[in-house]
Amino acid sequence: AQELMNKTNEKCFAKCVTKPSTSLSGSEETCLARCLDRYMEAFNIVSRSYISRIS
Amino acid sequence: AQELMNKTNEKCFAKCVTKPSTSLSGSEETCLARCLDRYMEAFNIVSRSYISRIS
Amino acid sequence: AQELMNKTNEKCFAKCVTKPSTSLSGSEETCLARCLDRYMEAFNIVSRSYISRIS
Amino acid sequence: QAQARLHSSIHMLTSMCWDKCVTGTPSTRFSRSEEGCLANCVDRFLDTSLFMVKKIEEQRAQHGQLS
Amino acid sequence: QAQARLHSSIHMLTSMCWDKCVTGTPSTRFSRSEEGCLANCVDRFLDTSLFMVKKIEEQRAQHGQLS
Amino acid sequence: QAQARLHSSIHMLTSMCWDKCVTGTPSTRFSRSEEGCLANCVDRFLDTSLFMVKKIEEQRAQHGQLS
Repeated sequence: AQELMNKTNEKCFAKCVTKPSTSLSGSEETCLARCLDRYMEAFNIVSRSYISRIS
Repeated sequence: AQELMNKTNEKCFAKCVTKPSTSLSGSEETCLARCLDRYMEAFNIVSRSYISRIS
Repeated sequence: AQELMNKTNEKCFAKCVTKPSTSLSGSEETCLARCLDRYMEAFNIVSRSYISRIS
Repeated sequence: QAQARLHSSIHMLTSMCWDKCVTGTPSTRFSRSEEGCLANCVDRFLDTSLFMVKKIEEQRAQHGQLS
Repeated sequence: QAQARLHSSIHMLTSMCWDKCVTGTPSTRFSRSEEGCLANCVDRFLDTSLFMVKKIEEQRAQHGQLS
Repeated sequence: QAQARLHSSIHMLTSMCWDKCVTGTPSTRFSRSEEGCLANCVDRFLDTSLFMVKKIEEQRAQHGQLS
């Protein structure tokens, strides 16, 4: 779970905080919240595909 | 040899399969076959340069 | 210190030597010298921010 | 240990397929093309690995015949 | 060992913030926007980590209420 | 162990020089510019490392004189 959080933070910071300023803006926080949900969804899609393929 | 295959797969998938669909297309397979040959060639060029420089 | 040098070489080669030719040109060397100073400066800015935040 | 390798493969594939398939700003759901890309990404990557192994074995067989 | 983790975090953050903030050819000094970006990059990355943890805890609490 | 370090350097250099030099779709042979770039990439990377060490030693010597 730690590695999943590290990857999510890294990918979502890269996507949502393109010009770091003196605080996170509202639109950056909206982007981060959606990105968190989408990365978890992608992780689930990938896990299902991979496990069904190698089983 | 395992690491060379892993790297080749990663680089060639990135280059040749830009929009993964329901199967590998003929043009994707052509690209992959050429990419495999070119990556091996690049590996040989780099190995020769590096070994002759450090010897 | 070894890891800092490795990272600096990697980042500055990527930025300054875009088309490797038969020797480093004068403008590539100027770029590399500036890049070295800027990467060290960035490392110091990041270290200060990180240490003051986690203290 | 097999468990650790499995997890590490899934993290690598998620990261790679995310970069390939999710190109826009994250929305409340994936677009149809992002979803299709993600669903196919793992299978095509594994197909790619098998294809590469097959090509290498073909080349070895050819070289064997020539020698 | 804590020292090693600290160094590894600083190297990771320097590399990431360099790629995000320093986009032009290196000059004799950082531009004002590069300097501001670098100065804020670490703090916003750590804010991002905290924000993500908070979101996950909110979602867990909601799921708890529903069950 | 020296063997392992040698292999790891060659893999790192191949990956880096591939990304820098091979920008188009793979063809049946490298273009002249791709081939030249690959042939020079390792040597210029090693030149870069030596240049950086020289610069750092110059700076240390200068600081030594000033103090």
